[in-house]
Amino acid sequence: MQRIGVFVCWCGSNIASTVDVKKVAEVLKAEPGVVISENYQYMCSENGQALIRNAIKEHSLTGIVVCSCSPRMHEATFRRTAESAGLNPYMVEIANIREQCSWIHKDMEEATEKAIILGRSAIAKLKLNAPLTSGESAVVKRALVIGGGIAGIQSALDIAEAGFEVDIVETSPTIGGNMAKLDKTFPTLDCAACILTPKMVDCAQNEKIDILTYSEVESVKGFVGNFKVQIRKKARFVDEKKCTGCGECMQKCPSKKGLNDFNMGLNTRPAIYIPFAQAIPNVAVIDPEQCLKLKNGKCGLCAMKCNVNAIDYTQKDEIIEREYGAIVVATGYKPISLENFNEYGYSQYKDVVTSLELERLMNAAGPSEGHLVRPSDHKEPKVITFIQCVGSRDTSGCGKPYCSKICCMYTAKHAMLIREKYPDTEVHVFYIDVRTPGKNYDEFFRRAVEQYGVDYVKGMVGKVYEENGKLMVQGADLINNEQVVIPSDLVVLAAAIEPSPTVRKIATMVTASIDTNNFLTEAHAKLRPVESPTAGIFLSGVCQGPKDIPETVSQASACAAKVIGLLAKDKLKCNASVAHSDETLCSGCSVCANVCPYGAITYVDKEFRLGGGKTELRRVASVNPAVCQGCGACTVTCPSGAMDLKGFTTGQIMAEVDAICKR
Amino acid sequence: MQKLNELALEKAKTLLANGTVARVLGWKKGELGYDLEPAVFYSESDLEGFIYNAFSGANLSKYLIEESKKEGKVLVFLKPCDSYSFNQLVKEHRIVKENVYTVGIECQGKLDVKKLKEKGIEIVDGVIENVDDVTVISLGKEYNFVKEEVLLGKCSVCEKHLLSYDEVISLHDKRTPKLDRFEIVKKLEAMTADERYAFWKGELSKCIRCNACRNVCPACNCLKCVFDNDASGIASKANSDSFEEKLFHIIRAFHVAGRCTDCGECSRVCPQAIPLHLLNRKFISDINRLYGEFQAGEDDVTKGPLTAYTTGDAEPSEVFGGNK
Amino acid sequence: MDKLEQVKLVKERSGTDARKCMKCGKCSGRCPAYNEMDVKPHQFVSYIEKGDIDKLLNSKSLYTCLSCFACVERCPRGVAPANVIEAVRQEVIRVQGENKIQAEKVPEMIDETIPQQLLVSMFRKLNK
Amino acid sequence: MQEIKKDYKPLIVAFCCNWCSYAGADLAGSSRLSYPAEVKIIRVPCSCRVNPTFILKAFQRGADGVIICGCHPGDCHYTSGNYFARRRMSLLFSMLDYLGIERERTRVEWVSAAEGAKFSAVMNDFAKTVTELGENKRLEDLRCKN
Amino acid sequence: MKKISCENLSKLYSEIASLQELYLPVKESGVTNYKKYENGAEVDIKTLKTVKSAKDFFFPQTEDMMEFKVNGKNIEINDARKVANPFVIFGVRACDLKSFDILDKVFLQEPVDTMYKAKREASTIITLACNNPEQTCFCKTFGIDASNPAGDISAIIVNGEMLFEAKTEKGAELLNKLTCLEDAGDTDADAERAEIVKKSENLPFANLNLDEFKGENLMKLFDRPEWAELSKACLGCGTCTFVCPTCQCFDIRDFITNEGVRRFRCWDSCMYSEFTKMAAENPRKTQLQRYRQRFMHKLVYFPQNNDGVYGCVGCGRCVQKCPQNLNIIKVIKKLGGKNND
Repeated sequence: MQRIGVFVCWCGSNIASTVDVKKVAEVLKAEPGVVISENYQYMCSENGQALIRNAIKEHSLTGIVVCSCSPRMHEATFRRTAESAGLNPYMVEIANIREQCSWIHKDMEEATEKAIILGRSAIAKLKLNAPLTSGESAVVKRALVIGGGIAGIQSALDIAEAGFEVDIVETSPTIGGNMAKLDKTFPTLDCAACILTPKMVDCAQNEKIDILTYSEVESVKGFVGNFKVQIRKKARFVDEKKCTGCGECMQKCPSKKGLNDFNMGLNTRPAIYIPFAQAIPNVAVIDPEQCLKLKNGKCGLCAMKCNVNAIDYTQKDEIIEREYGAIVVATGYKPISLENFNEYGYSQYKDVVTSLELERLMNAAGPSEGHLVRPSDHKEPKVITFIQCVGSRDTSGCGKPYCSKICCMYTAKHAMLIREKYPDTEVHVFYIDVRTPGKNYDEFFRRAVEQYGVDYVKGMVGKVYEENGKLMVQGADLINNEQVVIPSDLVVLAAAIEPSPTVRKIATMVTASIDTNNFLTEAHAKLRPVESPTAGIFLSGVCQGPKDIPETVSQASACAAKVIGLLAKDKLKCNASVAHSDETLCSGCSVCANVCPYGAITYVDKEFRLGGGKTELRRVASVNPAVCQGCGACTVTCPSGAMDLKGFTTGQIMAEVDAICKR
Repeated sequence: MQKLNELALEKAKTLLANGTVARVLGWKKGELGYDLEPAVFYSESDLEGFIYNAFSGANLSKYLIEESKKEGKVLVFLKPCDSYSFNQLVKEHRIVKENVYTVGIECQGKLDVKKLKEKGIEIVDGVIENVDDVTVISLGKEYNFVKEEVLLGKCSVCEKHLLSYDEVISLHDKRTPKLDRFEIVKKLEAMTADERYAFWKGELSKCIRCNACRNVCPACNCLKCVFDNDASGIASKANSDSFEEKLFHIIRAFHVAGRCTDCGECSRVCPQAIPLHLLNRKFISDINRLYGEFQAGEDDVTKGPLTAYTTGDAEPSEVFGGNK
Repeated sequence: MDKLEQVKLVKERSGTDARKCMKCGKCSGRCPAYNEMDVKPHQFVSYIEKGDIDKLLNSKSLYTCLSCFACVERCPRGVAPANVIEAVRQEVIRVQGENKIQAEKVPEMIDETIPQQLLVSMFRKLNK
Repeated sequence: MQEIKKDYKPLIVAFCCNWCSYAGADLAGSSRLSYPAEVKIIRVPCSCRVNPTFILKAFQRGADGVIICGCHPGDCHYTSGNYFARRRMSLLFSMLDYLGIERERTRVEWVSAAEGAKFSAVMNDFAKTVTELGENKRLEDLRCKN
Repeated sequence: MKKISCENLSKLYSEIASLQELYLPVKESGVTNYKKYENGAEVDIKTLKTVKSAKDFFFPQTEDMMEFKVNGKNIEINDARKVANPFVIFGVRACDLKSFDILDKVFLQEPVDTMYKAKREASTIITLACNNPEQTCFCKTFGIDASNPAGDISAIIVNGEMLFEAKTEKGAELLNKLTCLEDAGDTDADAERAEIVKKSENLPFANLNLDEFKGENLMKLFDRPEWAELSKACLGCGTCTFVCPTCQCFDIRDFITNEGVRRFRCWDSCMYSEFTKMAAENPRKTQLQRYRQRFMHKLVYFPQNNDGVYGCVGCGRCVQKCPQNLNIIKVIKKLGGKNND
C-alpha cells in the first residue's frame, strides 16, 4: 500500500492569491493512498523542504506530490529533498499549480478546482511510479567550442586553463570574430585589438587548445559526455604548417579585386590573403572563387613566390572526427541586412554606412588607415548624423522586435571619438531612447553630450535624400515639436544585430532549442542562463541574446565554468527515464530501432523457458540505458506495447488522463 | 487452372521425396467442396488431401511464423498477395527465411463463398476455373459466373504480382482488376462527416469482437496483443460500449499502418461482413498521398512509412485532402 | 455623443492599437505635410491613447493630412497614425452639415492640372 | 448539429512535450497570458511519446478535445521525435475524420519554449472551437458519463 | 391455429411490438441478426441463421453485474443488474430453441444464475419451422426436428401464409391478444412438416455417427493423434464460440469508470490463448489443447454430465463462419465412428 504525502505550496501569494491552497490540501488528503497533506508558504525554502523531509520520515511516505511551480523549476530541488530523506528521487511528482494554474486564471473557485484536479492527476501518476536509478556513462574530457569570436576564445581559454583540451571550430580563416574589427571599446575607450589579440595569441600558444579555422561542424551525434562530431576542414590551398604568414604571396597575386570582408567590403583584397595582420593562425588562404589558378588553371604565381612551398592547389576538404564531452556554441552575430530600410538610403548612397563600417573607417588598420573619410569621395565629413534603432524594436516585420542592446553605447562612443579627433565636425544623433544600464555607461553617454557636445535629437528619421551633394536627413524633433532636416556628409545607421545565420543548422545538429528570433534558448533565464536545455550543450555570447563585450566575456567564462564542472566528472549519471523493453512481449520486429534517434536499441537472441523443460530462442529488443535519452518514440511505434518509458509509462500517462477527465 | 493443382502437387511430392523440404504448407480439401483449410503435409499420403483451386483464398504466410522455426525446411505455396505478407514478416524478423522453400503460384482471384451462397450455391461438387470466368458445379447443376460476380472482395481489386521465390508455378498472365482499389475509400471521403459516421456506426456496431480479423492478419503478429494485455490499459474481451468497437478497430488499423499489405484477409474472415479492409486502405491511401506510394511487403528491407519521415511532411491540419 | 464612446469608436475604426506606439516619432519624421499640421501625426496617436479627442476633432490637421500613409508605411511598431486621423475625420464629417465641400463649387476649383483621382479622393475625404 | 448547453464548458487534454511546449505553457504562465481552466496539461518527454491510445482514451474518459503540442519541426530536443509524431497524428486524425468524428476535436500545434503568447492563443482558440462543437458524442463511452 | 398472410407480417410485428418489446431477425448493413423491431426495419425471416444466435437474449455478450462507487476513501457497492421487462422473440429456429435447453442446464442449476433466469422468464418465444434447411444444417444428427419447434408459440409458413399454434399458456395469452390474426381452419401444415423432415433427411450431414462420443471413451478420445491435424489451422479466434448458440463461457471483468468500478461479465472463448490463464500457470498452452477442449466439451464432457445431451445443436453457424473452415463436422467425421463418410 502506498503512503503518499501531498505538499501544497503557496509560493507566497503567487499561488495562494488565486488558489485556495488550504482547500487543495484538504481535498487531496481525502484521496485514497494519501496519508498526509500539508500546505506551506514556500515549499522550496529550507523550512519547506524540512517539512517535507520530516513528513517522509515521520509518516514513512512512499512517495510525495508537491503542488507548486513548474517541474521545470523545482522538480530537481524536491527530488533532492526526497533523496535526502531516504526516498527514491523518482517517487516525486509535481503538480504545476502556478504557471499552469494560479498565474493564468483569475477566478479563485475555478483555479482551486483545477489545482485539485492537477493534484489528483499527479497522485494518480505517482501511484504507478517506480523507484528509478540512473546508469552511468564515461565523460570524454575534451570540449568543442563552435565559433572563434571573443565568446569562443574566452570560453576556450578558461576551459584550457582548467586543464582540459578544447577545440575551436571557426568558419572564417581566422579567429577574432566581430571584435577584431572594432576600433575602440566602450566605456573605457581602450583599443579592441590591444585587448583581443593577446587572447588570440594565448589561444594559439596554449597546448590544450586546437584551433580549426576555415572549418565547419558537419554533424553531431551522441549525447552529453559522449558527443561524436564530424568537422569539415575546408581546403585553404595553403599548408598551414608550412606557411609563415610572410605575405609575399599577397603582393604578387594578380587577382586583387575580391571584396575585403574583414573591412566590411569597403576595399578589396587579393585572391590569396591573410584577413588581417594579427590573424590567428597567421596563415594565408586562397579564395577559390577568385583565384585564377583554381578557376582556369592559369597563374600559379603565389606558389612560385612562396619560399616554403606552402601553396597546395590540390588540397581537398578534410573531414575530421572527434569526440567531446561538452559543446559550447559561440556562433555570435552579424548586423542585419538593411534591404528593408530604403528610407535611409543605405543601398543608394555610398555615404550612408553602418556602424560596423564606421568602425573600419575609423580603425587605424582599416581601409583609410584611421582617417575618417567618407566612402564616396574620401573627403572628411563635416556633418555626421547617426540614426539609432535601425531595424531594432521593430514589430512591423521589417526588422527585429528586440533591442539590440549595444547600439546606444557604441554610437555614443563613435560620436565622442569623432568629436575628439575632429572637433570641428558636427555630430547629430537621432534616438528613440538612450539605453545605458551598466557600470559607467550612463556617465559615458552623458560625457558625449556634456563634454563633447554631441547633438542628441529625440525622434526618428523619416527619410534620407540627396540634395546639392548633401545627405538630407529629415526627422522629427519631438522635444521641440518640429520636423528638422539636417544636411549631412555622412549618415551612420545603427543596424540591428541578429544571430549568425549558421546557428539554425548548428542548433538542429546539437538539438538545442531556438527562439523565434533564432537566438538559442537557455535552459532557464535565471537559474541556468548559460546552458541549453539539451544536456552538454552550452551557450556563450550573442548566440543566446544581444550582449556587449563585457557581458559576453563574463558569460563566456560562466559557460566555461559549467563545462569544466562537467568535464571534471569521470562518470555521468545517465538519464533514469529511459526506455525499457518487456522481453516477454517483444517479438523482435525491429520497428523500434528504426525510430530511435540515438541508436540505443539493439536486438539479441535470448532463451526463454516455455514450461515443461522446453526453451525457445527469441529475438528481443534491448535498450542501452546510457545511450537512450528517453524520448519515447519507440514506445509508440511498438505495436505490442513491449517498449515502455520509465517515468513516463503508458500506465502513468493513462492514469493522468483518467484523473484529469474525472468530472 | 486445374493444371496448377497438378503442378503444385507434383512439386510438393518431388521436394518432399528428394528431401529438399521436410513438410509442405498448403490447402486441404474440406467437406463441402469450398471449405478448404490451411494444412501441413508431411508425406505423399498426406498430400492426397492437398488441393489448390479457386477456394484457396486463405493466406498461408502467417503460419510460417511457427512452421519456419521448426526443424527442417518447409515448402510453402504463396499466391501473389501471400508473398507480400511473407516479405513483410521476413522484414519484421518473424519468419526464418532460410527455413522456407517458397513456391510462387499463379492466382486469378479466389471465390467468395458468401457471394456463391447468395446465388443459391450451398455446396460445391466441382469447379472449373478460367482466367475471367468460372463454372461451379453444385448438386448436379452447373453455374457459370463472370469472375467479378463471385470473387472475394480482396481479389476483385488485386494488383499484386508474383515477387521472387525459389520457384514459380504460373501458366497465365495475371488478370488485371476491373475495379479501383480505392474506389470505396474515395466514396466515403466524399461523404459528409455525418454520413461517414452513420456508415461506420452501422458497420462497427456489428462487431462481436471475435478477433478473427486480428488473428488472421499477418501484420497482427505480436506475441501478445495489447487488447489481450491487461497491463496495456486498453485490454477488453467484448465491446461493452460502442466506444470499444471504435477503439479496437482504430488501434488495430493504426498498429498495422504502413505494415498492412492489403491482403484482405480481415474482411474475408469477418463473420459479420464488416468491410474492415476499408480502414486499412484508408491508411494506405493517405500514406500514398502524403508520403509517396508505398506497398508494404514489396521487399523485405525498406523501412515503413511510419518509421521514416521527411522534414517537409504535411502538417496534421492539412492532411484531409479533398474530403468533406 | 459621449466622449469616451467617441474615443472607443475612433480606436475601433482606425484598427490601430495606440499602445503599441513606442514614441519614436518616425511618423512625424517622415510626414510630408508636417509643417501644415497643427497636431502632428505622432500626437494623434498620443492624444487618442490618452482619450483627449477634442483637440483632434478641432484640428486643422484633419484636412491637411495628405493620406499618403507614409507614416503607416514607416512605423516600426505597426501603428497606423493616418488611420487614426482618418477615423477622427470621419467623426467630424459624419455630422449633419459638416460637409467641407459643395459639389456646385467644384467646377470653379478645377484647372487642367488637377488629376481626376484627386477630385474623387477629395470628396471621399471631405464629405459624408 | 447538437444543441449546446448555455454553461457548457469543454474538457480539453493537452499533451505537451517537456522541452518546448510545456516550457511554452510555463512562459504563458509567467507572462500571465490566460487561457481557459478547462485546458489541462499532461507533460510528456516528446510529442512522439503520445500514443494514439492516449488520445482515444482521453475521449473515452470524457475529453471533448485533445491537443498535442511539440517542438517546431526541426527543433525537436530528440532531433526527430516530432517528425514521427507528425506522421502518426496526421494519419490518426485523418482516420478519425474518416470515421465521421469531428476533425476539429483533435489538433497538433508546434509551440516553442519561447512562444508563451502562442501557447495561450492556441489554447484559447482551441477551447473556443471545441466549445462551439459541443460535447463529444461520437467518441464517448457512456460508462464514463453519469 | 391462427394464421396471417405473409404479405401482412409487418402488421403482426407492429401489433406484437405495441404490446411488448419484440425482437426478430433484421437485416442491417448486409447481415441478419436479432434486433428490436422498429417501424421500417428490414425483417429477414428468409435467412435461416442469424449471425449471432438467439442465446444473446438470455445471456448477452456483456452484462453489468455490480458497481463500486468510490468517493475519497469510501467505497459503496450497488447492484447494477437490469430489470428484465417482458419481451417477445420471433423467428427462433428449432436448433436455437434446443440451445435454450442446453443453456438452462448450465444457468438454471443451483446456484441459479439470476440474471439469466430473469430474462428467460420475461420472454415469450415464437419459433419458426425451417421450410428450407441448408446444406450446412445438421440438427437432425442431434435429434432435432426442424419442422416442428415448440416454444411458447410455434409458427410455420405454408402456402404463403404463416400459421401459429400456442404451445404454452403464455403463448396462448399472447396469441389471443393479436387481432390481426384470423382462425386458420384446416391447413396443410402437416404435409409441409413432412416435406421438411424429408429435406432434412437428405442433407449431407443429417446422420453423422456420434457413437464414439461416450463417457467411457473419454481418455481414448482425448489422446487421439488426429487433434493435431484437426486443430492445425485454428487461428485461436473466438468466432465459433461467439456465433455458437450453446457456448456459455464468460469472464468477469472490471471497468474503471469516472466514479469507481463497474463489474460486468462478458463472453469468453475457450479458443483464446489466455482462457485458462491462472496466477501460477496456464494449463492449456497450445491451440491443440484449446481446440480439443471445445469439442470434447460439446461432444463428451457435456453429455456425460447432462444425461447424454450433446452441447451442440447442429445449427451449422461455425461451419459457415470459421475463417479457416475448421468445424465440428470435421471433428465428428474424424472421431465419431464409422459410416461418417
